[in-house]
This record gives sequence, C-alpha cells and structure tokens, in this order.
Amino acid sequence: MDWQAFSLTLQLAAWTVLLLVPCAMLIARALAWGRVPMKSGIEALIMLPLVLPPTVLGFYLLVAFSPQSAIGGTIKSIFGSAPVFSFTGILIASLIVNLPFAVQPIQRAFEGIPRNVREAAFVSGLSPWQTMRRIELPLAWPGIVSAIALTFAHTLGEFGVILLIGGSIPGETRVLSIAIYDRVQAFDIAGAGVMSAALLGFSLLSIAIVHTLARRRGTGAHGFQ
Amino acid sequence: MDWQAFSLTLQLAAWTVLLLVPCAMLIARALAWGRVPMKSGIEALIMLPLVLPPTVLGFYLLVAFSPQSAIGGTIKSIFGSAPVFSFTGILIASLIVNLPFAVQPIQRAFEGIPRNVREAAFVSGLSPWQTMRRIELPLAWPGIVSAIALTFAHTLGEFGVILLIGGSIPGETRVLSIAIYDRVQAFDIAGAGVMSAALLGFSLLSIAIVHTLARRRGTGAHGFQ
Amino acid sequence: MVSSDDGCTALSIECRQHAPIPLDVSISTRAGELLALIGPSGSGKTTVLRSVAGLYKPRHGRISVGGESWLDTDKNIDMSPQQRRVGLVFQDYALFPHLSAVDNVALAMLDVDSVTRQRRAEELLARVHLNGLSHRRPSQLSGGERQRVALARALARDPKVLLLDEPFSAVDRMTREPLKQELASLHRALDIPIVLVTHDIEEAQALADRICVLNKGNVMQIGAPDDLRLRPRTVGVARLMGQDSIAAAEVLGATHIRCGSYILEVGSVGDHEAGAKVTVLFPADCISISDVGAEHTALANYLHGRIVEIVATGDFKTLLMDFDGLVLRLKVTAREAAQRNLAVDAKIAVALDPEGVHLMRAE
Amino acid sequence: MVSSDDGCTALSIECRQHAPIPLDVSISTRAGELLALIGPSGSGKTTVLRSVAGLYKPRHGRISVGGESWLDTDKNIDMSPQQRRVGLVFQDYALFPHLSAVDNVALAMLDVDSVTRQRRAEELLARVHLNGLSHRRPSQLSGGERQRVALARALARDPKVLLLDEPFSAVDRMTREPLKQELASLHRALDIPIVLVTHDIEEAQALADRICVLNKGNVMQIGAPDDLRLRPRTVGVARLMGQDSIAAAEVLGATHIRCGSYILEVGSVGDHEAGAKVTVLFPADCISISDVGAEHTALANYLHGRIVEIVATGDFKTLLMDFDGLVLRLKVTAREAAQRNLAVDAKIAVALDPEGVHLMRAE
Amino acid sequence: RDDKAATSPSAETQQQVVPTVAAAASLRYALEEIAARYTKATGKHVKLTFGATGNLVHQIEAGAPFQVLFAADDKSVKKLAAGGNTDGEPVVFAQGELSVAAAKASPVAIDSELKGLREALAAGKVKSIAIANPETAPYGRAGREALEASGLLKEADPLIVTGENIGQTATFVSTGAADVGFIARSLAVSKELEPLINSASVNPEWYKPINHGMAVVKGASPDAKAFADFVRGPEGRGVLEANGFSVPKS
Ligand SMILES: Nc1ncnc2c1ncn2[C@@H]1O[C@H](COP(=O)(O)OP(=O)(O)OP(=O)(O)O)[C@@H](O)[C@H]1O
Ligand SMILES: Nc1ncnc2c1ncn2[C@@H]1O[C@H](COP(=O)(O)OP(=O)(O)OP(=O)(O)O)[C@@H](O)[C@H]1O
Ligand code: MOO
Ligand SMILES: [Mg+2]
Ligand SMILES: [Mg+2]
Repeated sequence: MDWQAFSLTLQLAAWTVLLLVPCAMLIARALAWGRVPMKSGIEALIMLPLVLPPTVLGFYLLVAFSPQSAIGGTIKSIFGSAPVFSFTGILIASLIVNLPFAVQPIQRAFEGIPRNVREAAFVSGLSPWQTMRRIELPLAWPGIVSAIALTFAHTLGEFGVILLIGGSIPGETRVLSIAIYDRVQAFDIAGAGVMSAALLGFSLLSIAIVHTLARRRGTGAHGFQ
Repeated sequence: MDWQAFSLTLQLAAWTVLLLVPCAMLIARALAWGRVPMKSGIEALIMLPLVLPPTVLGFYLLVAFSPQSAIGGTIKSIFGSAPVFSFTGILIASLIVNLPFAVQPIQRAFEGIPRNVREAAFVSGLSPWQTMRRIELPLAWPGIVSAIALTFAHTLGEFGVILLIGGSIPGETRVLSIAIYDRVQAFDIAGAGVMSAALLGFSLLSIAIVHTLARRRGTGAHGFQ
Repeated sequence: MVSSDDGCTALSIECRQHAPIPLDVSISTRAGELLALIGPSGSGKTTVLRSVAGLYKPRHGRISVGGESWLDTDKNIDMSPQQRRVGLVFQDYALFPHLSAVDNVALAMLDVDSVTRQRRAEELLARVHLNGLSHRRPSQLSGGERQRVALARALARDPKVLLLDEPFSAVDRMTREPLKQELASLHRALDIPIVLVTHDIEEAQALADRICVLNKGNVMQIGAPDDLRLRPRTVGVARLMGQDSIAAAEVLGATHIRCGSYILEVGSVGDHEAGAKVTVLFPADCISISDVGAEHTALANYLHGRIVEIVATGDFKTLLMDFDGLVLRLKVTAREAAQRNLAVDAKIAVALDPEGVHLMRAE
Repeated sequence: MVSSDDGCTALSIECRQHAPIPLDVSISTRAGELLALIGPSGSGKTTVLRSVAGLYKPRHGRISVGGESWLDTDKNIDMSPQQRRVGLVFQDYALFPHLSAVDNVALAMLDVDSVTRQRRAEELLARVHLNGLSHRRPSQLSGGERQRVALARALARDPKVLLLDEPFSAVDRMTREPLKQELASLHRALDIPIVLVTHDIEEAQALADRICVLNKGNVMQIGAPDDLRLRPRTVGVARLMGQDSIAAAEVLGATHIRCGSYILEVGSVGDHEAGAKVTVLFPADCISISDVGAEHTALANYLHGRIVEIVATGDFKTLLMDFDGLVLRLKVTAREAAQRNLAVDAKIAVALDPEGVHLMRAE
Repeated sequence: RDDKAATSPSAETQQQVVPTVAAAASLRYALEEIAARYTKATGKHVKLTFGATGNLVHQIEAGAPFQVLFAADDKSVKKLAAGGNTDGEPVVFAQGELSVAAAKASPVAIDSELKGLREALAAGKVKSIAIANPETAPYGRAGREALEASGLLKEADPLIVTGENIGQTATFVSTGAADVGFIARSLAVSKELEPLINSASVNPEWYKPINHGMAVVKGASPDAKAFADFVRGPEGRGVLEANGFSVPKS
C-alpha cells in the first residue's frame, strides 16, 4: 500500500473541492438567475472539460504548462517554476476537469429555489450576499453536496490528465490512481487490488458521510408547500 | 479525420444515453421518495464508478468480461461471444461509468418537486405511473436534461476504461478519444488537433441544443410560487 | 354505531392520535349534506381533510364513504388517494406548475377521452369564471385565479366526496358570490357529502347544513348553524360564531340568574344547579332596543345603560353598551341607528328575551 | 402634482403599462393612512404591491415615499427592494422553508444585534399569537399559522411602508379579531402608510381610512369607505362594496327619476340630463320598511310589493323584495324580521330616503 | 473501403481476413513502414494497434483479437507464453537503443557521454528528467541504468518524472515539459520527432540490452503468421535497422 500516494490523493481532492466549489457556486448562481449574455455558450464552455478526452486535455495542458510556452513561462517567471510535473499543476488540471461536475448540480439547485422566497429575502432587507448565505445556500444545499461528492470522488479517481502532466513523481504527483495503474502494468495484480480496495472503501465512506450531511442540513429544504 | 471513430463515438454516446437515462430515472425516483432500505449505501454504490480510476475499473471489467471468467463465460455462452473488445463491451462499460452522472442530477430534481403537487396528482386520480409521466418527469426535466448532457458529453470523452477494455480495434472499439490519443502518441499533433476540434465542436453544439431544450420545456417548472 | 338513521351515512370520519398533531374527531355526514368545518388556526381542519383524502394517516382511524371503508387502522384497510375518489381543493392550491389552467383541470379526468376531457375542462373553468385564462400557467395567474383553477380541478374528477379547504379565501366578494352559488347548486345537484373548511362564519352559515367546530383536534360542537349560534356549548364556539355579548353569571333558580347588578329571567337554566357559576350568552336575536325613559323598570330583563362605543362597518354599526358592568355588543343597521339617534355616551335601554338567553359552563 | 396638501404625501404610486399586465394606476396616501386596495380577482392588486416593493417594474412608473423617490422610470431611478424598506406580507406567505418561525422573523432584522433580534422576533410572534410555535418550520405549521409568521416578519423590518396582501385570509374570526386590533393599534402608533389588499369588505370598511377600488389595472374609485358604499361611481364598485339593490332608471327632471313603474324623488340627479338612462343604487341606509296597509301611497318614494326570498345568515336575514319589477335587497336583523313577521310571499312596503338614492352612469 | 467494411454485415469475416497486430509504442514507426511494404509486396493488409506493452498483454490474456504481439521487452512475451496463450515460443526479433534527448529550446546540451547533462545538473539548470516507467517499460529501466552507470543518479533521482510508456516520455521531452529525457532511438530518429529535439545515442555499455520479444498468439491465422515472418525477413530487418534497431542474428 502506497500511503504517500494515498495522502497525496486526499490532499488533491480536498484542495480541489475547497477551491472549486465556492467558485462553482458563484458561477452557478449567475447562470441560474443572472442576466448572463450568451448563457448557452458559457454553459457549453463549462461542459467542455467533460467532453474532451482527459489525455487530449492533458496534452494541451502539458504544452501550455511547459516552461517554454507563454503560460508556463509566465508562471515560471512569477513563481519560480512552471506548473508542469508539480502538485500545483495537477491541482490546476483537476480544477479544470471538475468544473462541470461542480457547476451543474449547484446550478440546478439554485434554479429550483422558488422566486418568491428570494423576493421575500430582498424585501426583508437581506443584501444579495446575505440572501445567498442565509437563504439560497441552505436551500441549494443538496445540490451543493452533490457537487462536493461528485468533485471529491471524481478527483480521487482522476487519471488521464494527471497521467499526462504529472510525471508520476512520488509525493508530488503520483496519486493513487496512477500508482494503481503502475501496479497493474507491472502485473502486480495483488498490489493493485489492495490499493483499489482502500480507495474504494475510503470513497464509499466519504460519500456516505457527505450524503448523510446533505440529509441533515437539507431537512425542510424540500418542504416547499 | 477518422470518420469511423467519429460515428462509433456518436453511436456509443447515443446508446448510453438511451439505455441509461430511463433506468436512472427509476433509480433516482426510488431514492428520492421511495422507502429504500440502506439508502445511503445504495447512493454510495452508485457513486462508485466515479471514484474508481477508469483504468482500475477498466482492468476489473477486463477480468470480469474475459471469456475465462464467470460473467464473460456466461455472456459468451448466451450471445456467442464475450463482450470484451466489442462494441457491446464498451457500451456496458460506458453504462457503468456513467451511472452516477445520470442518477445524481435526476435524483436532485425529483427531490425538488413539492410534496403537495404530487399529492394533488394522487388526489386527481393519477396512478403512480401517470403521476410520473405527467407531473414528475416534466417538473424534473431540467435535471433530466442535465443528466443527458453529462452522460452524453462524458461518453464522448470517455477514455480510460475504453483504453483498457476496448483495445482500439478500428470500427469496433476505436472511439474518437482513443483515436486522438493514438495520434498524440504518434506525434501527429495536427491530426489530433483536427479530431479534437471536431469532437469539441460537436459536443458544444449538442450541449447547447440540449440546454435550449431544457429551457423550452422547463419553462414554468421553476414557477412554483 | 354512527349510521343509525337509515344506514346511508355518506361520510364518517373517526381519527384519534396524540402526536405529532393531536386529533380526536368523530364526524359523520349524510349524503348530500354540506358540512362546514370551522375552528381556530391550527386546530386540525386541514389535517382532517388530508386524512379523508388519504394524504395523511392518523394513528387510529376509520373513514368510510357510502358504506365503503376507506381507512380502518384496526382492519389494516388503507385505500390509496387514487382509489378514494375525492375532490380536494388544497389550502395552497397545489396546482401543477408546468401545465396551463385547462390542462390542470383536464388531468383530473384521464379516464375520459381526450376531446371530451378538454371540452369539460373548459366548461369547468367557465363555471368558475375563468374564461379566457385557460391557457395561462399558474405562475401567470393571480392568487384568486389560481384558487379557482384548483376548485375546477377538484370538481373535474366526479368525486364521491368534495373537500374544500378555504376555497374562496383569495377571491373578492363579486367573484365569490357566483362561486358560492355554483357551490350551492352543485350541492343540490350532487348527492355527495361536501366538507367545507372556511374562516368566514357568514359563509358557513349561508352554505352549510351543519357546522362542526374543531379546537385543538377536538370536535367542540356539531350542529345546525342556528344551533351553534344560539346555543353554543362553550364560549369558544360562541366567539367563533361571532357572538360577543358574553358575561359571567350565577344561577339563582330554575328561571333566574344574577348577572352583575341585574337579576335576569331566563327560559331555562338547563341542568345548572342554583348557585352555580355560569357564563351567559345574549345572542343578538334576544336583545331589543327599547325606548329610554319609558318606565319599564319593573319589567323583567329591562336594562338601561350607556353606549360606550360605536363602530361603523358599512351598512351596520356595532354598539358597545355598558349596563352597570354588564357589557353587551349589538350590531344594528345604520338606518336604525339613525332613526334612534344612537350616539356614543347616549343613554340606551334594552330588553332581553328570556327564551334567547343561553347558559354555558363557566369559563 | 399630487402632494398638494402640505408636501407630506407619504406614498405616491403611479404605474402605467399595457402588457403583459395592464396597469394604469395613480394613488397617493398620507403618512399614517391605511389604504385598502380592493378589486376583483386578477385586477392587479398584487402587482401594485409588488411594484411598490420593487419586485415588479412597470414600464412607466413613479413611486415615492415621504419625498424620497423609489422609482422613476423617466429619470432612471429604481431602488432595490433592500433599499426601499417595506414590510410585505406575500399573498402566499413566501416563508423561508428551512428556517423556524422565529428565525424567519429574526432574519428581517439583521441590522440588530443577535440577542435583541431573537428577543424581538419572539415578541413579534407573541403579538401575532404564535407563542410556543416559534421553533416549528413552515412545513410544520398550518395555513393560518404560516400567514401570521409572514405578518410578524413584515413588521420586523421597521418598514417605511407596510404592504399587506390579504394578511388575514387564512385565519379564523377569533384569531383575526386580535390581529386586526394589532393592525389598528399599529396603524395608530406608526406614522407610515399601510396598504392592505383584502377581499373582505367589512374588514376594509372597519380598518381603512380610504378604499381604492381596482379593476383591470385601473383605479375605479378611491375615497372614504362610506363614499364608496353610498356613492359608488360604477355598478362594479357598488357590487364590490356589497350593494345589490341596483336598478335601471330614467332621469325625469332635477329631482325625479322613473324606475320601473315608479316615479321616485331623489336628492339630486347630479349632472345627468333629463331623459338620460341611468343606473340607480338604493343603499341599504336609505331603505326603511314601512307598515303595510297604512295608506302612504300618496307619499313620495313609497313602494309596496312582495317578499320573494329570505336568506338567513346568522343574526341577519337578507330579504329579496319585488316592487313591480324593481327588485331590492335588504339585510335586516333577525330580531326585526321576527318582530315584523317578515316571511316569503308576505306583502311588504318600503320608503326610500330621496337623499340616499344614488345615480350612476347606465351600465 | 476500410470503414465501410467495418460497419457492413461482413465485418466479422473481414476482420478474420485482416489480422490485427498489437505492438509497443516504441515500434510504431518501424512497424508502420513494414506493414506498408508488406501490403505492397503481398497485397494483404494488417491492422496495427499500438499501446503500452503491459496493457497489450492483459488484453490478449483477456481474449483480445490480437494475433501477433510485438513487445517492448522479452519478459512480457515470456509471460504470455507461460500462460499458454502463444502459438510456439516467443523470439527476440530486435534490440533497441537508448537515446538521450532534449527539446531544441532546452538548456541542456546533448551528447552520448552525458557531459552536457552533468554540467547542467551541476549548474542547477535541470528541473526534470523524463524516463519511461522503469518497472514496466524496458527503455525506462535502461534510462535509469544509464544514469546510475554515469554516476548521475544521485543528483538526478529527485528530478525524475516518469511517462506511462515510452511514447508519452517522448511527448514530455518534445514539448519541452521535461528538460531532458531518455527515449528509444527508434522514436528519436523518426521524421516526426527529429525536427523537435536534439538527441544522441547513449553509451551502450551503460545499460543492459533492450530485447524486443515477439509472439504469435494462439489461434492466429496463417496471414498473421505470414506477417510475423515478413517482419523477421530481410525486408523487415532492413526497416528495423533503418529505424534505429539492431537485429540479432537468429
Ligand atoms: N409536520 C408537522 N409536525 C408537527 N405539527 C404539525 C405538522 N404539520 C402541522 N402541524 C400542526 O398541526 C396543527 C393542525 O394543523 P392543520 O394544518 O390541520 O390546521 P388547520 O386547522 O388547517 O389551520 P389553518 O386554519 O391555519 O389552516 C397545527 O397546530 C400545526 O402547527
Ligand atoms: N406573468 C404573467 N404574465 C401575464 N399575466 C400575468 C402574469 N402574472 C399575473 N398576470 C395577470 O395579471 C393580472 C393581475 O394579477 P395580480 O396578481 O396583480 O391580481 P390580483 O389583483 O392580486 O388578484 P387576486 O385577488 O386574485 O390575487 C391577472 O389577471 C393575472 O392573470
Ligand atoms: O510502449 Mo512501451 O511498453 O513503454 O515500449
Ligand atoms: Mg388549514
Ligand atoms: Mg393577488
């Protein structure tokens, strides 16, 4: 069992959720109610990472992140190193890949909040920000939990993109899925099995926890009568 | 441009949506309102394909589907051939992989339907089936569209699992994502670029269409007042 | 058993439970009877209707309609809402948000072929005066318009029992009048029991054959409108029925009570013992204004005092009169008030009809 | 301009648009005035309130409160609902489904520190008689309980304008009375304009300083309750105000009209020419029952006919009387009906006070 | 037409007629050329599928319709044979050479003795060194051996990034994502990669020989066997050698 890969995977998933879900909430909210020009276009764009095969995406990211490229070069000149073959790099990739998983369920949840409940909040003097925090987020909670679960779980299992831009560096970019793949390739089926089982058990556990949470906080959210 | 791969990919995505979404609706509905024992457990199980690295999943499917295994053997004795390295095989894999994408958004959508609207349907004499067809499905439509879009798009881009169990056989299992990867590996960046662009354009188009549909049929669905 | 008269008890409801919503009701109606269910907010009216419709299952209960058992928790009978065939107007309408008004109504008639269905739905909408709005969605309708769509939908199903949870609360007087007449004619035409929850006592009195008063899940009284108005069992019922001339009194004998400084003659003290503390109601019917100054003082039940307040509402004025601490309220027509020169602080004398005075247990 | 009196027009509303909801209203109220907004279902009452609250933006409009401009489509002023500081009770309550009753109320006072907020929220709930239910979620409350939470929430914000969209529609008489008294005392205490949408004319008459009648988005009439009741501008207003004794007539001269086979004296025919067809209203105040048989036939405005129908509702009876084709409706107390032995088919005679008879344009 | 055939009812028979051949990524250019020549010479076609050797072996064991496997090593074909999945004994048909390579823009100078790499490492100019996964890809194993033999492993170890297979490693190098890398000479000299990189063969004494094994899968058609023979025949040898392989005397 590769504990280092395990902890790395968890860190990656946690950071992805932590950074992505708040952004996704803002985007989803704007798409649900805002007067966003070219809404359909933007929605399609957000779906993009879902459509591109992970390795294609990975390849383009590799090109974009390499120190010789414009993006990679700029980042290098600012942070001292290009994002390729680093935790930062796979985190950025993970954020991009998970965008649709985070935005879609939250957007649907926001859209499901009755208009007059939001209006009641406005009339009660709640600023847009307070309305979001106290009314919209609690009511959209099940959708947000969906997004967290999808993003977290998907990151745990993310493979293609990381394979391409990670370089399998122990403790830096060798996440569990890559480690498992290595084992399979090396015909170490037993080793792969142990790690897969660990990943599986852990994911099942975390999903179950998240869902229980959803039910707890979500109580009454569906009680629109 | 590999048109064969393109049409194969479309067929795969279409079949996946066609077969998966109706099942997902039934599952999601049962989870949303049914008294399902061990609900959290089942929900976690459905999320599983999301968590497992595609290659791990692919590997296990490969083992399970091979003619020597119990499952593969049974299928072979019924249909005359094992599902591995065939369109059927990648279709089954695609169904499994996409299960969470199909179930989650639909479940959330069902949960969002106010209780008394369903009660009104019962009192109006609509059987559970009619209630589902005439009330619940139209009201859950945005969620169903989300599910269709996520599933369709994700299948277009699916890579890891198919790489492992598909074997890249032209006309049978070489879908576009695999063909693109192949081009990248062969340093035929231009060829990969053309195919990626085609995939991308097509997906954007289909997502935009689906979303427009969602808005059309979904009008008023959010008009709970 | 309940169906003692001639076996044709149309709807009989028995529900008992302690929590979460306390219920202990036993109501039965005859076919073709319109029963009004009134009671304070939160007394369980909606819950009773939901129980009849099969949307709520009380811990213990028996509900039967025309001899058919819909619910019997002892025998484990519990028919589904679909099987029960009720027409229910939800307090909050519960329209199908994605369907037009006409489709909302038509959907309750799926057993009918689609052409007839559309035609009948349009007819029903016309009956609730919604012609021309039939293709609007609920979100494009006003509150009262929605409520009427809900009413049309409830009627569509050709129900065995009609349950109306404040079906007119959101419609104005002009719209309400014809609707009430629709309901009244429906009531005559259909031989089904109708249960009407309403907060409008006048409406209940005008439409209902009997009124049932609920409080905290208990039936306080059930009877003909005048019964409840003139002979309420409790002060609560009296007040709900709009009777405010209520005072404390002491029973003196078989036909006399002491009320404040007056000794009043009453038709009967019922089974109250002499010396018992009672609460006494003077229904408006038993109060008549006498001419002041005429020396009727010797007469029984002749009170004279002062007008404390006059509240004008439309064609009527409500007098608040004080007779040495006995406060009576009386609604008179504006015409009468003018003729009699009634004014605040003016003296006033009234005579109380002994037969009308009603005694209740002390509060 | 509107604020001609002393510049302290508290609330002035002007909205004009054709579609999708036709609106053409111009209303202004004084500070501390309670304005009742009545009108048929779908006449735009809710839309007007929503416009004031900033939840609906009419094509053309000007809304100002205490001199402050909240909306002016010409000057491109459009304050957000937050900035406007209104208390609004939604017709369908619109409570926050995930919060308890007390939190629903407290949330409207975020500017206050949290301890005070909770305390005041509890106080407000007590004021609407919801003690003990403050920790229930909306889904665990009855219709009337929800409505009262909505009322408490609207009061919580210390609003500059109070907008009430049928705030008592779901509460029974016993619960409603104290709530109305709360509203009346609030009305006295707060120096803010209150707009009350209601379907209950009595409520409007009892509570409102002025009543505004809307129809199809147009102001039909605005004035003191008695103004509207006794001198409605149109038949529609008359009927909305509960006046049903309406007939067609022809103007004969400055003080006479012909109505059916009768020539009646009236106080004034206003600016109607002789020969003009008019509709005439006989408010209940101007109809008094005379003794039949007494030969007053020579007297002006003395009619005699027959009682066609008597409808009893509670303490009152409504008589439908036919005087040679002129049909009048009159509500009398049950007491008077008994004293006069009024019964269906009995003869009856009435005298009409010429001053009370009111002429309107022909329908 | 090819795609027509695949979707036509006779797809099944067509596939049996045209054998499918699986090969490691490092053999891509050589085998593509040999296949073209084979078609020219015999008029018969083969379908080529490239992948990581490990995957291909798993797939064949699971019943993939591959008839011949050209691997990047000799271990995998032996494993396949041990599992009873081959028709006859596997053979080594080519030996690969290891190249050190860097993108044209890379700061690392390239030479067979790795002097440039040593200097660049000393100067701290190297951020990453790409090799294939040494556990699964023989070129990766060889790359690691070369670093060790040249005494650079200690400094290089923390900088190593590994590609899934040698093709991916070459992608790392050619895009400049990795500053330098060890790849198959067969790829380094291909016309696709050559213009993008500087490369040099690594001193062959620094790593153990890289044997490419080949096996005919059980039940292979005569056509497939014919192709296998063609690869080992004179024309095949010539192409292999031209693509940077050396061919052992059989
Ligand atoms: N889910 C629940 N859990 C606990 N109590 C509930 C729940 N739902 C309703 N109640 C309570 O049950 C009581 C009866 O509610 P019900 O809706 O039947 O009243 P109602 O008579 O219809 O009142 P209203 O006239 O205000 O509509 C109320 O006090 C309410 O607070
Ligand atoms: N979104 C909409 N599109 C078109 N018409 C609408 C829309 N919303 C409301 N209406 C119409 O506007 C009119 C005014 O509605 P409003 O809700 O203001 O009426 P109201 O006076 O409050 O009626 P009620 O007493 O029944 O609540 C109604 O006829 C209604 O059908
Ligand atoms: O593709 Mo390989 O197995 O690294 O030569
Ligand atoms: Mg209720
Ligand atoms: Mg309204």
